[in-house]
Amino acid sequence: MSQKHEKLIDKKGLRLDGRKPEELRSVQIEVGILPNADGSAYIQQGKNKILAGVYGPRELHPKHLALPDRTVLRCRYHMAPFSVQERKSPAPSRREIELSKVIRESLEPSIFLEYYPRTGIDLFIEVLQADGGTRCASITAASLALADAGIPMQDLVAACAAGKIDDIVVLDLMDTEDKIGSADVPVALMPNLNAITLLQMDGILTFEEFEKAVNLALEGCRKIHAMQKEALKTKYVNVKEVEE
Amino acid sequence: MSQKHEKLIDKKGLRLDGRKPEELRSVQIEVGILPNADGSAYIQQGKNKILAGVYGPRELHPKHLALPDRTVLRCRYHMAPFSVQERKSPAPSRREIELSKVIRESLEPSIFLEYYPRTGIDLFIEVLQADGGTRCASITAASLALADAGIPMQDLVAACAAGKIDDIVVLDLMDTEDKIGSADVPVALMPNLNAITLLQMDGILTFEEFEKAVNLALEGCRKIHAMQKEALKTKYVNVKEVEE
Amino acid sequence: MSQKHEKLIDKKGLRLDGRKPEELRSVQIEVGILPNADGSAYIQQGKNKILAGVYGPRELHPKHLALPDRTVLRCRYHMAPFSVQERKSPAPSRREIELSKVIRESLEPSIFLEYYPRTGIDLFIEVLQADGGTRCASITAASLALADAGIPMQDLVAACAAGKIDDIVVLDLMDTEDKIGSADVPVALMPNLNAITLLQMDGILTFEEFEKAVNLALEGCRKIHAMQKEALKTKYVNVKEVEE
Amino acid sequence: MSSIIVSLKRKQIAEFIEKEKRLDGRGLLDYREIVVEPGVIERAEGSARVLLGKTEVLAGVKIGIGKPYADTPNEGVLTVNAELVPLASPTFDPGPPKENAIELARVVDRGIRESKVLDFKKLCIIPSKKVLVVFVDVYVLNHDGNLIDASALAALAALLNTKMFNYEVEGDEVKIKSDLTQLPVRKHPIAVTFAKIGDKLIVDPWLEEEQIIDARLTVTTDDDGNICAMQKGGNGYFTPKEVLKAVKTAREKAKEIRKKLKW
Amino acid sequence: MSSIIVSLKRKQIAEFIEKEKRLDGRGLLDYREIVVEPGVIERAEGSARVLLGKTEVLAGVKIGIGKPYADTPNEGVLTVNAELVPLASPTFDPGPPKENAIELARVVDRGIRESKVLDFKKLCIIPSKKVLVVFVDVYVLNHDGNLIDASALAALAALLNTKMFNYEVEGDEVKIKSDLTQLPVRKHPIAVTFAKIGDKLIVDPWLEEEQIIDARLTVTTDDDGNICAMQKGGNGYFTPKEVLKAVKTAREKAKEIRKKLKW
Amino acid sequence: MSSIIVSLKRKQIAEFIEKEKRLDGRGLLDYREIVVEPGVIERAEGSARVLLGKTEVLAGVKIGIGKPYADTPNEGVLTVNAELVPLASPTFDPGPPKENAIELARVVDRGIRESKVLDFKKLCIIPSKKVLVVFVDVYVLNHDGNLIDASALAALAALLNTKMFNYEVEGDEVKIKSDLTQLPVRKHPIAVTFAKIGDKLIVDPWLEEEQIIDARLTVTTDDDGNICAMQKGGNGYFTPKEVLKAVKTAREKAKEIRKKLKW
Repeated sequence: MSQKHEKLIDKKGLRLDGRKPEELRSVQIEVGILPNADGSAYIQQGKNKILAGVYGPRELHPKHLALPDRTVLRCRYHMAPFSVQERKSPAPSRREIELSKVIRESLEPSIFLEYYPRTGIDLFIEVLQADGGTRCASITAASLALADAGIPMQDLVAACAAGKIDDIVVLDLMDTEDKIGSADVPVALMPNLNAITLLQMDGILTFEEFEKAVNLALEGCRKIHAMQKEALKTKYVNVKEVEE
Repeated sequence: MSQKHEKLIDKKGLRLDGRKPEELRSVQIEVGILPNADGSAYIQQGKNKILAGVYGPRELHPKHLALPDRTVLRCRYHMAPFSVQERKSPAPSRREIELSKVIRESLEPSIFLEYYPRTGIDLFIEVLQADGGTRCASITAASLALADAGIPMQDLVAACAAGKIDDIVVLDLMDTEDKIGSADVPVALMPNLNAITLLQMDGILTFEEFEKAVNLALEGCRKIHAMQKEALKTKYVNVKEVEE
Repeated sequence: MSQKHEKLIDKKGLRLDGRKPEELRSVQIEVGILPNADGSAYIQQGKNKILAGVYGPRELHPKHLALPDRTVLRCRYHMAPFSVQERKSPAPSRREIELSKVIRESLEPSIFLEYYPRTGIDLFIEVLQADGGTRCASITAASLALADAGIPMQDLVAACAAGKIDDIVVLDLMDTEDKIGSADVPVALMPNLNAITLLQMDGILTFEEFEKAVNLALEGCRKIHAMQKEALKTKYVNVKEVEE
Repeated sequence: MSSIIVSLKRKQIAEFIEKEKRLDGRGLLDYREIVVEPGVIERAEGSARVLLGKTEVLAGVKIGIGKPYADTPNEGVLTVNAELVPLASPTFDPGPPKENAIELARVVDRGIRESKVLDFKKLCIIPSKKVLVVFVDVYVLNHDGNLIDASALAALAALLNTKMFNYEVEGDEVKIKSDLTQLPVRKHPIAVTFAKIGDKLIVDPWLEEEQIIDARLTVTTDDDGNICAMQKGGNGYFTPKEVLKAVKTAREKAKEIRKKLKW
Repeated sequence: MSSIIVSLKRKQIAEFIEKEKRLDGRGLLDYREIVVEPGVIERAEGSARVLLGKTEVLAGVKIGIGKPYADTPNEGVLTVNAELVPLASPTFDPGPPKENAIELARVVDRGIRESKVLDFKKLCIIPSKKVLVVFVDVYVLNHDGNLIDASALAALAALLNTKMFNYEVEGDEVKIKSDLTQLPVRKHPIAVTFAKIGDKLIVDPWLEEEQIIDARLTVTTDDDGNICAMQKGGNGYFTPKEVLKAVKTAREKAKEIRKKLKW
Repeated sequence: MSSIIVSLKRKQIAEFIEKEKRLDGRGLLDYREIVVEPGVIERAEGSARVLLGKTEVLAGVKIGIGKPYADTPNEGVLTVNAELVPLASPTFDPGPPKENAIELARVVDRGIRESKVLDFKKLCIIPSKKVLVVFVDVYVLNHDGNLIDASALAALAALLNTKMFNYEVEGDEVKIKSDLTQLPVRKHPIAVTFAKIGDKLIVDPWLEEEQIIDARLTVTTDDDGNICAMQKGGNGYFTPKEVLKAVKTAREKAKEIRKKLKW
């Protein structure tokens, strides 16, 4: 993160988009929107627009990757070429490969992997528009897509970042704050187990700032978790209504 | 196609190489010229020089591509680095990948694919020199190579393009005409079945021009079909003479 | 090799690093230094620093590469990005692919390949610092790594180059001599069988110069062969001492 | 799909079509419902989402500055790329575009290029040195058949939705200005795809039909009813008569579809 | 490894760790012996070899001249690459870096970048045109666990060992001078990796432990005890309390390890 | 080939060769019939087709303008590429060149480069900026053994057949002129390949022989009988005596083959 001297918080203590430091961006979630996928979810968080789709559990190709005692979760986090300012090549970047890994590892603790030995679950995440915090929003959507596919899980995984801008610890950084700010701490949480399944950090934070940031991010995760459950319920109720 | 203002047809109605609008370029065809391939053919059409070789029906690698009820035809259309004005990288371009597909699909209707289940036929086309209309000349040669390999077929596939230059519909565009002209309509035909197996078009044509172009191209295909049969006969007769 | 006019041999007949024409660079060899590999060796020859590691005989992946009557030796010669003046991309270059092949073929004659049918031996060579003659030093180290892995062999393969600089035939060219000199003849030898298993040459040599260069290189190989045996003995004796 | 299921399905669909009916209730020459939604990706210079029944395609336009091709030093560059995004179908794999995606991109590209939608000369900044590069990325989000028509329509709608930066040239430097201008789009080529089942032609085949058809033919026509691109696919064939009938029908269908581009 | 062996090993190691012991005799928060050897590759601008028990990592620094990124025209470029060299482990394959190597490189990169080890502004030669490019190549030569800590330490030691060429700028040309100058390194970020086994945290897991752990957490802290990078890995989780405990411990461990960089 | 067939064939060929005979009737040191046909690809700057028995190789030369290598700013660039075109043999696969093709290209390249066929200094246009790039593409059309000798001969013949454009330099711009000039070729290096079967050396092994030989040795010599490139291949070996005998024979054979280049 480069530190340019631009004001990210105004005199009233509000951020560039009018939010208070501890406020989430507006979040819309929809579950089950892709007809072909076994499970899917769409999230808008600020200007982030992200689609997650799940296929499986199904036979794994190539077969030698299958495991005798558990299913194999594969995850691809991918950005559309038009999702960012400068057109991005569709070939996966090193960043996308790393994020695919940490997202997968943030979701694995939530899944009863041993229920489907010798199979695979493919999770595909497409960032259609990026606005900072895409890995967290991706996890939030992906966990719902897994649930929508009927994969048995301990809890939904909700994710949210906190960070530091203009010397203040704030929640849910948007793109400009992420780029100009001085630290970013993305966190994923299974609230029922108080289990942190993703934790990364870059920038510079004192111990006290870090503690504050983590706690703020966890709070954000819990709010998003509530929205996840709401989105699932909406789909479930709608389906029931349609069926009745 | 870019429209530069250069004359492609002179006052006598003749084209840059002296042809009349409805005239084919000179065509030479030889069958069975590659010692190792199971079947092969070589075509010169104008300055096009194209070699087609067939291996198969044979075991498919990798095996999981094999089909229980038919053979799998694979086709690679490839241009030699020295075949065009600026040296071409030998890695397959997107154009080469598309042409490999449409050439394959122009030949599949002619083959009794179900005769050889669980096998594969590999068709390799090498453009040694390109002068416009390489996809059509490739199909003409490839169909002969398949016949030379003894693959049972409904009919030979003959191909030829028509197009529009200087507002006139003409047959068998050469490179300059293709680049400067205003439309190109490559067509492949099995004359016995009156079956069009390749049809592409780019440029701008009215319905009437298009109809004229297709009919002209079909006429060209029929002429080329006659040459194909002649070339096969030549080889067959020569072989018989040698054997006697 | 480009011929720039720089003096490589001074008035006393000594080379840039003080060596006489027929003198080897200083060589240090260590066997068995990689804990994980089944066999390994490290060589310093002048400023060359090269590591060779062997895994196998072991099951081959992919399996279809396995042979019913012999083991398959695979070899990767690779240069570290920081081993040369300008940073080298870690992707294998055409030069590295060729050297991997000729190194493999220089070692195969020494191995009783038929002892381990359906298996594979993987030989990995990493040039950590390059100073001319890396292929020869790699062979010297690789042969020891194979021996250290307990692969049964007819003889150790020792390698050394000779070449021509300032019109004089010299032994064991270092980087500058290789680049400015006028010929390089790398040779690998199994001394017990008087068998040349690697021979390449580039530059320009008369027949007499070539004969002299080969003989000089063979002499170098024999000296290096003695050092190889010494290095093996050192390890063996040390191990025995430790065990007692 | 196993070959037995394919042949059963083939039989069923063919019987329906013999009676001029389709499994989903459409007539042979009816399109599924078409929805065009422009401007869905604010960060792109232009974008549009197209629904063709359950087939969903998103197209995004980005504009950059690059070098012209050596043989057209005075013209901007158009690059069309298509991704068969793996969440769109159980049959799509991640990885570099394979022949289906490449053919799709090239057919969409030719429809735009040959009909002269863009005036490439106007996209030149400094001849031989700097030109505008128009990237059209076609993103298939759900595959329920007839990707070509949906993709061509999404690409065109995205171009119609495109606002590009203005710029000034100072010597060899290009200064981007903050105001935007509409990308000039001169034509509205529409791709209409036919499938042949037995001796019948249908338009807009959906997935179930695509799996059993013999051949398809895409005809792209412009506002004046001229033909500007065609592409035959599949391992079957068409008779000359069928081709001409398809071209005539394509011009009619294109007129209907073109109306979806008014917003 | 077969799943039966894994679960037996898991049981054995977990039982030991329950008693605050480890198979190799260390305490839970003890590192293996650390050896840092700078300057092992004379041809590189900087280099260092790190031994962490039997884990061996070599890092080399090369400095070149290249173009800056468009969004930071006044800053030099840092490129960190990691190779899991196939001779280092029977589980490493030749071929382009896969996700483990890429994650390793990016974690090492962030530790250096975020702690502001280098002043990128000072690596600019001609804004927007020419900057210094610092390549750090991490080469894993033997894998016995905890590659992140060993690699981060080797990379930092190599940077501390780096001497770069001086240069003069004449117009748009850069003239390399023959004398060398120390690459200025401002901070000493140290990565400390924890593993969770059952409800215990251990530091510096070795290979046997890594194969059975639930999750790992790397905490990188700078000379002032500030946190500058973190990375959770593995398919398990940490509680918030464990995270805070790990961060505190990391700062202590980092102080010890940082002493190895004095030579 | 199955190992049983190989060993039977090996036995048969070895018995023949023991009696100084070969399956195709040649003597041990006889080449197959050689045909060199220059100028077969009019569109290339130079080209030649070589038949060596049933082995057929086409070489094409293209000349472009590019950048020199940093360490030879005053010299043009030679790039030799070889394609084992899949129609040439059932054992060739499509895809990027593998080790056999790469070795072939590099041996052909060294033969040309080391014997100083081209004066690279004369191929420099503007030092450090623009030089001529000579692409030699070797295209194997039928593989019946001894690709190296056929390819080296085809590459040399194509260079002898090459006519390149003239040009003028104005400032930093290069203007291509319409007239052509012969590419100056100074030497005629000829590759002669030996195979070892048992304790016999043969030249120009054909496919059946290649499949069972122990080792091969290619010796490239120039017009003056100097040696300019060598390459041993295969998993067998040569004695020093065999090597010297091969070199002597290669010089004789090269003289014969060189005559095929007069046209």
